[in-house]
Amino acid sequence: MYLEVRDLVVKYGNIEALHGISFGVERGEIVTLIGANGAGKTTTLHSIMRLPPPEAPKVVSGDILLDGKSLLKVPPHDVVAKLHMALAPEGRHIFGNLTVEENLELATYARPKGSSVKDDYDRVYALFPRLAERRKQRSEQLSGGEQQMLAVGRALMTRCQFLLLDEPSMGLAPLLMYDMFRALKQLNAEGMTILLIEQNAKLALTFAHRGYLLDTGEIVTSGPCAELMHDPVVKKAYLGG
Amino acid sequence: MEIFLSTLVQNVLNALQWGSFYSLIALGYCLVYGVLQLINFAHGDIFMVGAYIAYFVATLFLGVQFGLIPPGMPGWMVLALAVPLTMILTAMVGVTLERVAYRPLRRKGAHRLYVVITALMCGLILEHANLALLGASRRRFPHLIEERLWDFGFFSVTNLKVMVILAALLVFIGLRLIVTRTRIGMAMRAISWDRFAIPLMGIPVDSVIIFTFILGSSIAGLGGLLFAMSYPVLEPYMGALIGWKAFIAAVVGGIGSIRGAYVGGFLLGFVEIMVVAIFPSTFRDLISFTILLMILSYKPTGLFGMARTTKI
Amino acid sequence: AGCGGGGGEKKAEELKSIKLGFVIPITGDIPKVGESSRQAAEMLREEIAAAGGVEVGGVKLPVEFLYEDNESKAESAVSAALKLIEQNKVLGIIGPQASKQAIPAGEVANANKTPMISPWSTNPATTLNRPYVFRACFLDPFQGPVAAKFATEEFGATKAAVLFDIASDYPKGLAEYFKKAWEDIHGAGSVVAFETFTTKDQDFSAQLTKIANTGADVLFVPQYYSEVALIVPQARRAGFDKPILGSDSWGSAELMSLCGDACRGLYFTTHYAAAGATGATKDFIEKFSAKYGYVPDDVAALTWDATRMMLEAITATGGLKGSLPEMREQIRASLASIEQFDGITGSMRFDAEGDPIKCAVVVKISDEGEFTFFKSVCP
Amino acid sequence: MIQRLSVPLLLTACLVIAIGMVQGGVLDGYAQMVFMFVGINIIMATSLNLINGNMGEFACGHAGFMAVGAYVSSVLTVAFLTDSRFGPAILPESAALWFFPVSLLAGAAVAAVAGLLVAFPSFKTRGDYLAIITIAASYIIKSAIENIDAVGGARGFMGMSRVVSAMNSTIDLPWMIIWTFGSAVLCVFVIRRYVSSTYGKGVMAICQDEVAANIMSVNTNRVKLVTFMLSSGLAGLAGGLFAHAIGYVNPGNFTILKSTEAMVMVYLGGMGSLSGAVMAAILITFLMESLRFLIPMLDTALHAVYLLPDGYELTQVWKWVIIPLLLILLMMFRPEGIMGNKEISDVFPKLKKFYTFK
Amino acid sequence: MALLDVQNLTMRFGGLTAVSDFSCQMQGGELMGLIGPNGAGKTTVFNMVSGFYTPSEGAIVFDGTPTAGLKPFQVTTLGIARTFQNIRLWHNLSVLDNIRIAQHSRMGYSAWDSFLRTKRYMEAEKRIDATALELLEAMDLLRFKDELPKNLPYGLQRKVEIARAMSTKPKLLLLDEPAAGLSSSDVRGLIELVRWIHKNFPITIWMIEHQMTVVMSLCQWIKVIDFGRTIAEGTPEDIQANPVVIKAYLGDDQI
Ligand SMILES: Nc1ncnc2c1ncn2[C@@H]1O[C@H](COP(=O)(O)OP(=O)(O)OP(=O)(O)O)[C@@H](O)[C@H]1O
Ligand SMILES: Nc1ncnc2c1ncn2[C@@H]1O[C@H](COP(=O)(O)OP(=O)(O)OP(=O)(O)O)[C@@H](O)[C@H]1O
Ligand SMILES: [Mg+2]
Ligand SMILES: [Mg+2]
Repeated sequence: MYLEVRDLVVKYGNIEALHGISFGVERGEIVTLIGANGAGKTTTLHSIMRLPPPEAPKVVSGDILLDGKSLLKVPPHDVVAKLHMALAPEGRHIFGNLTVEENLELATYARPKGSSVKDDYDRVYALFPRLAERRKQRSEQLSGGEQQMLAVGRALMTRCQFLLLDEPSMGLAPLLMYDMFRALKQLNAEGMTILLIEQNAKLALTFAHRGYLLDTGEIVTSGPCAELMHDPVVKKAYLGG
Repeated sequence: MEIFLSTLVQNVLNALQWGSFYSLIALGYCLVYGVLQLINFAHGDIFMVGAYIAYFVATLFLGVQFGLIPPGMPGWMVLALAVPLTMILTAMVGVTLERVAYRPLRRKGAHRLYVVITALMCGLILEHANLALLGASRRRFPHLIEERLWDFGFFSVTNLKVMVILAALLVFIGLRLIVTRTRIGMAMRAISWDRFAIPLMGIPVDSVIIFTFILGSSIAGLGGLLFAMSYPVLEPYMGALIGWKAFIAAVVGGIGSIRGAYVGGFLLGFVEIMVVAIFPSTFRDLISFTILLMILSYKPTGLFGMARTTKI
Repeated sequence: AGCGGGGGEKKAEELKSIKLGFVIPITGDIPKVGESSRQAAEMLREEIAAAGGVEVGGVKLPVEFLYEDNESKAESAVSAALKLIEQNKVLGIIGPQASKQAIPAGEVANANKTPMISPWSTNPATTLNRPYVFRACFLDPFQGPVAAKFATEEFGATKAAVLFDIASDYPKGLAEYFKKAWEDIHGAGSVVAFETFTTKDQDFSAQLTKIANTGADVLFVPQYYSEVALIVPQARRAGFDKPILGSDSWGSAELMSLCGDACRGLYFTTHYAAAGATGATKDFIEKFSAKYGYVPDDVAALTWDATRMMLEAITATGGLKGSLPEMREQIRASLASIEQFDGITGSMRFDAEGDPIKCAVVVKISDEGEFTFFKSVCP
Repeated sequence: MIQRLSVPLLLTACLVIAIGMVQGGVLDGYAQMVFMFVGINIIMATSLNLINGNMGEFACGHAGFMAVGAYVSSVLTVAFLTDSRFGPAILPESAALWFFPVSLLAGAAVAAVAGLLVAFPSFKTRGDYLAIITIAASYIIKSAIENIDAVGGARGFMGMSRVVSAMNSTIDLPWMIIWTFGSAVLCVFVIRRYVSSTYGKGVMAICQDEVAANIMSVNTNRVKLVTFMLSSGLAGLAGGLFAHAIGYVNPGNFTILKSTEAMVMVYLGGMGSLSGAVMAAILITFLMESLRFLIPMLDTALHAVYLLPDGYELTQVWKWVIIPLLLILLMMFRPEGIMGNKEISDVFPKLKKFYTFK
Repeated sequence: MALLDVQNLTMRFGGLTAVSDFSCQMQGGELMGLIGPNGAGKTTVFNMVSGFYTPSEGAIVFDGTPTAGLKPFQVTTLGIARTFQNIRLWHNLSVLDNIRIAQHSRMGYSAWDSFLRTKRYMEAEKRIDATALELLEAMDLLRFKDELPKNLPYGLQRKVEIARAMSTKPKLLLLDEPAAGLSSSDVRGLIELVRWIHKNFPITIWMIEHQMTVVMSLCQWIKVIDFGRTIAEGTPEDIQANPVVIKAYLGDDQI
């Protein structure tokens, strides 16, 4: 297992948000977590990245392993800088007082400036031409969708091997959304591992290899997407079947 | 006419010197604010501590205190030693405050204004601890460089004035480069907007913050040293008022903007001096603060402050 | 008063010690004033203790001094005074020093019928219509003219400039009385510059540049020595090379250590001259310097005098009897009836308001930086 | 029934007891003064809380409005009731009884008008920029008073104590205690009513999202105007009481230090919590006074255990090291203030059964 | 007379033109959609209509009153309410208070009334409470009236925001991406809710949405804009078939 989550229990203050979930992601895989609002998907990702307090949820018990090594000891910025994981967070969290370009450059903080960075810019701008147009604009003024593009683009800039996406399609126009997913497929083919959270279950299940269904802090079903597609529970609740 | 002109030039020079001090302190405020949205009210007192540190360093090397070092070291050499030492030691004070007082609160997710109040309290502690430990007698800062007065016919400047003005300018340029050109500067700006996402960029938040405090406090230290040289009477409360004024200057310039802090400092200096020069000095505060109030009502985010346009 | 009523219980009591309260600015704008007062008082206490106490009605009683901080805030001064009066049941109060606190505190002391002596408050209002409140220093209305007269005679000056702190009432009052006196001598408009700043300012270049351009013959600076140490050098730098004249608030040894050479050769009016002093004054200064390592400033000297005055008055009662309020009344009476008190700041008598009538001394700062007696001016 | 009457009854009881204790000489002048300071600080804290707590602004110039109220009411009482620099008394002594409260209100009213100095800029300016405007405003007021020689300028203004004694001599009751108590209660009630009304809730809406508030039909400017005027008006009321309690005012009483005192109380109590502000005001006032007693004790104690060298005495200087230290520690333990943004009734829901506070 | 008459709106931000020459009319009672690629200018249009931005050019007339120069709260008082692309509830005020406050325009008492608890005040507050509770009841949010919005799941927050907009008693309701971030089940709920509102209130609804299921199943008429220009409009069927729209916006859902 590349990433392995072992019966993870997570609390916000004294509210328990995750009641011991376990799942894993293989190298080069695309895995998706689906579930209703408030199921605990974002919480799961935040626990994996272990963002600094007070925002971060508290991991009470259980363990998170990357290549068999526990993440719980590693400070979050090293998770990104040294272990090459990246998260495009829910709610975008772009740096509104920086320009689009600066936002992207910041994501390369841990790396020396150089040609590799240049390539990354090209890749992101190719994926989201709109950002190229807005390059010099203060990013707080971007439209909702543009901000979403920036959030995803920023995650890509970190040269990550493991990408975690929290509702990347939120607020994106259909056309662009499909383009983005195609691009992600491409990256995955090049060897990037992806853990995807997506409200649009149908889309997610067509996109990913395997899926987990999360409900109020518990994993109820899991399996290859092809199967989940036909799972009655999933059908009823999430595919509008 | 002649008189008037010379007075004017003289006052401009005075304003430049006085403004430089406001700027130096305002820059410190602005740095910390720009990163943490924290009005570090202790800054004025860190400035005071800086002055005292400078005093002890100077007297130590001049050999008039502690007797560790034999007298006779030339003033300029003492100064050359005092500048870096003062900056380092003052930086330590600033960082200590951050570590023991501010960070714990941040970790607990306290509202920023609680950190501001804590800063205020820290300021009080610095002042009165000084008062309690060193006693109420004021200290005289020794002469390090003998003052040279260059007379240009209808006006004159001292080498000290020039030194102060240059120092402020250099500090300003340096900071501006750091904040706008370097990645860490970019990170500093980013933190102020959204601390949550910083680690996601692989940036260690705390070390960036520490770096900020080192910068800010060491500048305060430098300011303290220069101030002590220009106004050589040290007392525990010397930082309080000038601190508040500098904060005002920073905000009028547009809080968070380096340029704003620098210009704001001089603006305040000019307003204060010129008002005295033109109007009866009795009305100084009345007039100068009215001017500031009007500036802010006219430009609600200060001179260079970026209006935070809410995009909905 | 706002806090009338209360007061000590009526039963007569045996007096075990003489308790005096000090309301002094230990923190706040002028901590040095508080420190000096305290040091002077402590020195006196130890002296008395060594002498076995103060003699009252045949018995020697130990003295007990209580120091309260007034943070140089009016409200704090009031509650401090009340605490001393009500809780500690002191016989009398020394202080507060600055008029800002002395006026309200005096109100309280008077309302609670407790004798109070302010060593340093020069504002007439402090003692006005207050039988229980006295002071040890002369008032602005006296010192102002003295300075004006001196400057006229000594420097033959006709045009004067004044620089003072408008937000602080001692300098403001003095400056205004000086202006008035000066214009009485030289006619209206003879005060060519009347410049101000506000407390805690450190840069006066603008004001001084202005003054230098008015061509005044003398500059009167009724400021605290710490400010003087900044003002005088800046004045010279601004190109003002005429004499600078000061007031009693210059009278601190620290002036020289702070101001350095710039202040040599200047004059100021005060209560006493340290250098060349004689008798009681001399050995007070020597003792003080020996104990605390610096020459006492006027606050110290005045506090010393005020306290001794209070104690002498107590002795003079020839034995305190009855309840606390009665004792306080007796002390007031004997204070009011003092004919002549020979303090180290000169000998003084008291007028109806409880203000001293004493001579002022003009001090010249010698080139060795000593405060030498120059001449003395009596009312 | 109990629910409706409990609070008024309790309050009147308190007042009666207090008066009784004063008349009986149980409460000496010092204690009375401390209680008056408590009352005054309660008014200052709660009124500032309206701006810094509920509206989430950062006003640091509250003392300025206090000064306005102090001077206006003092000048009125002194001019009308006593022979003063303004000429002979216009009203008889006995009039003090009714004229004093009137002058308090007058002071409050003028202070409220002075509040416009901040209110109007607040339409366009927010946050730390507004903070500066408040500071500027208070400096302007202070400096203006210093320049008015009719009220003594920097030398201060006095004569209020004669007004107070006039009241006492007419009917012998501790009038200052009564009025301070009354004003504090009034202040708390008014604020409580304001913030619990839909009108006043607009303030919280502005605090949390001004844009949304405006778009959701809240007339933000009007709400701000009213709130600032209310707050500064109450500060003026406090000022009037302060002036008469001490019997002397001086522009130097109303510096930024005074403002920060009020600020500290607000944040210690918890932003937006009325009961918190009240508690903090009481706590801090008592803390400040109690140190007069505690420090000497501490000194003897430390000497007893040889923690301090014999030569050294722990003086009042340490007061201002100890107080901030305590406050910092308090905030470490409760980073949201004593009460957070809750009220007592939220913390102890059971209490609701026994009282309504409206 | 048209309820909403928007004439040649143009919005420029420094260099870039977010909206150019946008016009549209609403008679009242419609349920209209506004779609377009990201950054096309949809939200900007809403911002101008709701009075948050003042258009660089063009005029907006609502119910016979030109809204030029009106402050947002005045526009809302006229009868235009909106929700936001990113939820903007007052997160530390209870749901009930959120609904109450949105009735400021119909409060009808002064600050003095609130200090003195006059009759006027009492009645007003009663009325406000009644309206609020009624609305919550009807939208089946009554259970959460004392909750803080920030503690509610995302789906409910969206719902509360709509309720808040409704409590201003609007004639025109603007919904900016109401379905964004909703899980499939919640999306279905939302569709029902909008239908219900449209049926039970005398109201016109105009919505921005990227989820075609929502737009196509709800809207009677759809406007498509790109780079601030109207590139197409028509019934859902036309739009889905329109090659321009497909090329610029819809794309083909192959991954
Ligand atoms: N900061 C927080 N404090 C307290 N509770 C929280 C916090 N964040 C989330 N929760 C609670 O934890 C649970 C899981 O929230 P989470 O955001 O992980 O759900 P989600 O699946 O991401 O929902 P969505 O699809 O809306 O993003 C929810 O019940 C939520 O109320
Ligand atoms: N205040 C502003 N300053 C500068 N540019 C702005 C501002 N507001 C919007 N823009 C620009 O105007 C364009 C339109 O923005 P708008 O938010 O209307 O897009 P949108 O149609 O809502 O897109 P989305 O579907 O992603 O929300 C965007 O490119 C944005 O960058
Ligand atoms: Mg989520
Ligand atoms: Mg939008």
